[in-house]
Amino acid sequence: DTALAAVAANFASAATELATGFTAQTGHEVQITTGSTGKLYAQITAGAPFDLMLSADAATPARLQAEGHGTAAPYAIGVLTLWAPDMPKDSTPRALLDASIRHIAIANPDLAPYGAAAKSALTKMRLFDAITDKIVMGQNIGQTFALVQSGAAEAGFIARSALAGNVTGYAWDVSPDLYPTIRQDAILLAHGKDNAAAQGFLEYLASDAARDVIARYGYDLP
Amino acid sequence: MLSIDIKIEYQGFMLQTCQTVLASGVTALFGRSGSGKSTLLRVISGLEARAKGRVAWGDEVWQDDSHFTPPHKRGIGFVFQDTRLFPHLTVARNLAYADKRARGLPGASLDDIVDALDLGPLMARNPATLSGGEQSRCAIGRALLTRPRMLLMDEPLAALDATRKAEILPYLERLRDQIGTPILYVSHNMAEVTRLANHLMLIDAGRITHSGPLSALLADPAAAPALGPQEAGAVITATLTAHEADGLSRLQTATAPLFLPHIDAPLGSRQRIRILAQDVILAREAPTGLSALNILPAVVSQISSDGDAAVMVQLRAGNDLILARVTRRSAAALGLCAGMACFAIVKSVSVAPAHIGPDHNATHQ
Amino acid sequence: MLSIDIKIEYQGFMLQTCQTVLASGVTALFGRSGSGKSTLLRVISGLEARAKGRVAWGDEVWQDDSHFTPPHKRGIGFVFQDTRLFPHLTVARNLAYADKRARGLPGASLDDIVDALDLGPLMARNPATLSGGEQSRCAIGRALLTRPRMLLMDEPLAALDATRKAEILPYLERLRDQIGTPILYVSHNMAEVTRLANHLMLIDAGRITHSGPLSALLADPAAAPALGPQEAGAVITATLTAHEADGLSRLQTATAPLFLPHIDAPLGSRQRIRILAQDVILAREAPTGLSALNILPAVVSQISSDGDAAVMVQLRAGNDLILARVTRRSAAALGLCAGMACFAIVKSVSVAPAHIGPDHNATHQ
Amino acid sequence: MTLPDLGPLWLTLKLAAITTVFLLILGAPLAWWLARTRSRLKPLIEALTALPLVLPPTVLGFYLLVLFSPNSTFGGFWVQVTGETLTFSFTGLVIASMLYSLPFMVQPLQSAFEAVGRAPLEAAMMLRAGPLDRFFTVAVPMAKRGFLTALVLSFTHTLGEFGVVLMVGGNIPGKTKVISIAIYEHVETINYADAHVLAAILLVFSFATLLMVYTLNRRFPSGGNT
Amino acid sequence: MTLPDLGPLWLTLKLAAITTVFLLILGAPLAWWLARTRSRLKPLIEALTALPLVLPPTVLGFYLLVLFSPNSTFGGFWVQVTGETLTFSFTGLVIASMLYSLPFMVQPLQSAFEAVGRAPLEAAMMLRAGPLDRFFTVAVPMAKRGFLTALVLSFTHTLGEFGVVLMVGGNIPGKTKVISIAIYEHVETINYADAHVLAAILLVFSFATLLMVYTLNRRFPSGGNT
Ligand SMILES: Nc1ncnc2c1ncn2[C@@H]1O[C@H](COP(=O)(O)OP(=O)(O)OP(=O)(O)O)[C@@H](O)[C@H]1O
Ligand SMILES: Nc1ncnc2c1ncn2[C@@H]1O[C@H](COP(=O)(O)OP(=O)(O)OP(=O)(O)O)[C@@H](O)[C@H]1O
Ligand code: MOO
Ligand SMILES: [Mg+2]
Ligand SMILES: [Mg+2]
Repeated sequence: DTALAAVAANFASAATELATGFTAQTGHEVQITTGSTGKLYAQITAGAPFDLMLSADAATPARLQAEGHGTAAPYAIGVLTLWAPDMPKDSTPRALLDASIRHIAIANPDLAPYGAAAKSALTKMRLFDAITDKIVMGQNIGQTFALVQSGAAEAGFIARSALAGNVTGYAWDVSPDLYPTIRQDAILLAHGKDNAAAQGFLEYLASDAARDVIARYGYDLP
Repeated sequence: MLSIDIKIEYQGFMLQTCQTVLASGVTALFGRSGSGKSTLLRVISGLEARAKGRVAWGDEVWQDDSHFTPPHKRGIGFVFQDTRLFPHLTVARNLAYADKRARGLPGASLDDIVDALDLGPLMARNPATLSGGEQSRCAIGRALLTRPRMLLMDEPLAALDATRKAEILPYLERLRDQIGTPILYVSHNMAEVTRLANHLMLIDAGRITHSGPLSALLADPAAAPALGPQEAGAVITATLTAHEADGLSRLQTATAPLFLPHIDAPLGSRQRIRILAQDVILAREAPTGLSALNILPAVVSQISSDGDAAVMVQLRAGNDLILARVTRRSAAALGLCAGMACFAIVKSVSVAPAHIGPDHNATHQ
Repeated sequence: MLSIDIKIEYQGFMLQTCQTVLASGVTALFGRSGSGKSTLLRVISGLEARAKGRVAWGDEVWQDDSHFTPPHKRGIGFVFQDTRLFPHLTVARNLAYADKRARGLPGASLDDIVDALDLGPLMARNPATLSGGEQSRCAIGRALLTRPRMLLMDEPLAALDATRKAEILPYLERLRDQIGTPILYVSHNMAEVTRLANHLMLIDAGRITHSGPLSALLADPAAAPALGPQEAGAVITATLTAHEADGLSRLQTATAPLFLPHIDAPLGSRQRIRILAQDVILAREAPTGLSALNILPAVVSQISSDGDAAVMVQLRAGNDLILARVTRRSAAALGLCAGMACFAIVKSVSVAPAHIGPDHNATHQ
Repeated sequence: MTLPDLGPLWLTLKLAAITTVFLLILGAPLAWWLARTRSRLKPLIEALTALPLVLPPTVLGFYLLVLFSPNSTFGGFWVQVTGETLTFSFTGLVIASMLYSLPFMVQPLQSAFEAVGRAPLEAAMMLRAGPLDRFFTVAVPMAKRGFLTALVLSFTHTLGEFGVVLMVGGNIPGKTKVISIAIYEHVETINYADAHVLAAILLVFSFATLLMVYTLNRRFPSGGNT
Repeated sequence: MTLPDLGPLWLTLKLAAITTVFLLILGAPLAWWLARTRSRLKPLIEALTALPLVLPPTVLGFYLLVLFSPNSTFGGFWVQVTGETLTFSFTGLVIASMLYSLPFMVQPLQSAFEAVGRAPLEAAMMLRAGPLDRFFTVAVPMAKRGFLTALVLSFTHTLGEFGVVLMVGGNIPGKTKVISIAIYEHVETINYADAHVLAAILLVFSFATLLMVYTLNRRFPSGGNT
């Protein structure tokens, strides 16, 4: 069988690798389509032929579940990282107050769980009010990464998954108690309820092989 | 053939034609600038949708209260005052545009027309690079190639020099005579008009003031003011009887021979000759020792005033009417009065070639 | 004033003017369609960037190898053959366009020009709604309002009827005489040309073939073929000596009086009169009993052939040269030869009003 | 470095080409009508024509998604008639792209048709050319530059746009995943190397095409009122 | 139902207006030059002018972000000269929007200028009008319809587009958060009611404006070669 998976943009690279492994193991195919979670939701509601969804949050799958799709289950936990490429490796979050940091990129808290997480962490660190004027927003975690990586923003809260190892400067995994857990849930959609590949892929996500890949991409595991 | 009964109004100008009928042959439309000549042509072609009334071509109603034949179905050829060559097509393709859409209709071939109007050297050119006169010639050729049932020409030769005109006029004459296409011809140039037209229509401020056979109107002293004093003059017909050794041609009028510079036409053909009123000298006795060869015995039929200093004298020479414009003083000195016999002296060469043409009323009827 | 030494080549056409000098006053540019008249005007104005050579206005070099004065700085007024009114402006604003950019320069006021060309009723109109002749008048007005140092006119009156022409010509004459603006005037109409111009320039296939004072060229039998047989004819000057009771005006030439229809000019003024070669009749003896009033004693100065059937006879009447075109047969019958005394008979009214005008060489020098 | 999947490029070209052609077929008559009508509806329709531009593409896409969805009257009707859904199908993409690029086709054409004016069309009438004939042999060639502008704007805009397409098409590989989405995706998923390669391919290809079009246009001018 | 925050609407109008005005100032001379030049560079520049359209807006935004960033030569230079960064500033938005909407300004204008032809400009020359004078008094009014098209396309396109703006502007409320982003956000967060209201406001406002523009254009035609 072939399944069409709607995958939140932040997980797209990992999902592609997982799909390859899955195909090697089972012979089933999984095609990946990516987009923001909100857009994917709108499309699913409009009858998109998606068989399963890997969301960037837990709320959307819950909503879908309530609307009669399958059962939501977590597949990864996002890790929020504060990154400032031009700061020394041994800086602290208070460096955000430094005048050399003119812009701090976060994902839009209204749109992306990483954004809400960043806002929460800043608030808890009592930095938020001091740096409100420095905040610039990406619509999702990919754009937020681009803002920092291009040098346009000197620092930003991004997904650890985006850094993928090649770190320069100061990178700090924000302590998990500073923000609500970024639980990313997967759900089998009504369109895929008879699709063996879709069901198989959801099961595969819980396998050890898959968990290795997910961890390698910078996520914590549920 | 064409009857027009139409009204169209612009701010400050109204064209109104009551029961105007255009005969076959060539009708010259003559009138001052702004008198409504172009508008009349546009109304006839159906280009003025605002015109109200009736236009009919024989039995075929082109326009009335309930019906409107669109311009492209009227079979009219139109030479616009501003030529309107297609700027995106070469001359050759402008001509082909008309030619292609008139396939199968009787009329001159593309080659004929290219020859007649000497368009050959211009074929590959873009209209924008043509001189004013060259554009006119192409526009004429293009209109002819639609093989129209009727041809409307709006000052088609105005941009041309006398020599070019002299080359093109014979072609229009052939069209008139051989194909019999009726032509409505707007011109400010009476020489062209008299050469081509057999009917004359005078228009003033949107109204047709005079309309009738050319020779009658030209010899009508009443129409002279409308034509302008320089243009008044009768048209007479004569038979070409001899080509003489010294290059003159001899024409026989109703009363006397006329000698004109060589006319390239077959002996026996009928020719129309325009004699401007101002070119005629009157004498009581047949003069001698004059370089003028043409002396026609005539009888004064009418004398009417023509401005302060001149009178217009209408003479009858056999069946022909001749107009002479002479000063009051001369008229008094000669004691001119209606019924008096006298001699009309016409300088042979004062009859311009453009004023001579085959008499189509004779050859084409 | 203006010297032109320029070459421009199109595919199949080359305009080349060697040491051509345009004098002040009005120069008529006369030539066949496609001979390069419009091109010459464009070269002078600087609109043809491809033209190579030199154009100079007095000491001011407009164009040579190293320098090029752009057209808008030459102070030239241009009446285009295709009028080129701005379609996005009303007539009033078309005129104002020129007027505004020539503020402070000497010349006629907007009101003067609107009056002279009778543009009042057209002021609020869009050019697209004007008749052909109305467009011409506006274009002339607009060019005049630039108060040019020199005026180039490309067949400005071709779309106008005789009456309109007769209204506009006096205005151009005033411009010539009172303001002294040099004019280069393209026309196919010799009547306009002779009335306005004091110089004549004949162009053929891109080359200036004749150039000189109008009266000399018109009386030059050698130039006659270039002008066309209908157009040849001398221009003589005469003094207006009397307005007679019967409406005629009396003009004194070098040798004899001429009687013409009333001329509206002050007594004593010098007038230029064109006598077409074809309107002159020759007689060996002074004729009597003729309606022609004007009989000038003259001496034959030259006889040249003019086509198969006619000869061109140049006569000297005092200081004036007169041309007469007579048939070979008449010439033979009269026994014409150089040096012979004879009489030139001119019908008074055959001198068209358009051929009479104040002699600006006398009034303006 | 391996070449990224070029499937989306062909799909994009197909979409842009089909959209542009259909838009031309639809837009040229509309522009022609607008250029010549004296109807009082004209400004209304002109304003409507420009309106698709005002909404953000994703948002327009969202509304189209709602409209096209089989749950809606229109979408349901479409499914009944054709047996296929408009959403997540190539057909749906074409319709959505057409709507979004409509102003780029209609407006330049209308302005070019207006510049042609009545005179040459009257001349064509008097040469026996009927309405369609006049349109194709006079109006279209004289408005050539307007067509060039309209085609270039419509085509490139369809090439580059992805908001509408993403929403309506659902980004399904081989079916509705066009190159703009692919590049977008690479950027969003921080796969910059692939994004650069694809963007470079798209740019070079487009530039070469545009350069050819404009060079040809220059070499074979169709007269024009100089 | 409460009215959503209208701040982004004013910001958007300001951005669209400023972008359009600057684009006009820059695009009109460029279009004029393109319409009249005989340079061999012409097709090259024409092709370049159309190129911004080819890239997806977000991707173009991404590259502009890289270009504008203070780390880049250009961005660094800008900071040195002006003391401000181009990124996350209104100035940066304007420049980015201008680049992205450039084709919509230049192409319709160029095609309108070409339709004017040489004849009326020659006439103006002979009425003592210098180059600038001719441009403003002849070329511009005769190309009026092209200006209308160019302005409407540029303005509405700037209203609606947000991909570029989002990347370069960083979506800062009150500073770079334009209305299109706001609507987009509502759609993304499944807050459809607010999205509908904002979209309706934008549509109604734009429609009213466009209708007025087109009605006025109809009522006061500037002659034109009928
Ligand atoms: N669309 C229009 N709106 C207003 N007036 C018009 C319109 N078209 C023509 N006219 C007027 O109608 C009159 C007749 O115009 P028309 O073009 O028929 O004249 P014409 O006899 O052909 O003159 P010309 O010899 O100068 O070409 C003119 O006074 C002209 O100004
Ligand atoms: N751009 C061009 N390319 C090629 N040939 C041209 C171009 N412009 C003019 N010509 C040719 O040059 C010649 C002279 O043209 P010009 O317009 O000067 O003639 P003209 O004397 O004004 O004629 P007319 O009395 O018919 O207006 C014509 O044969 C014309 O075809
Ligand atoms: O993957 Mo997201 O929903 O764009 O942050
Ligand atoms: Mg007319
Ligand atoms: Mg000319």
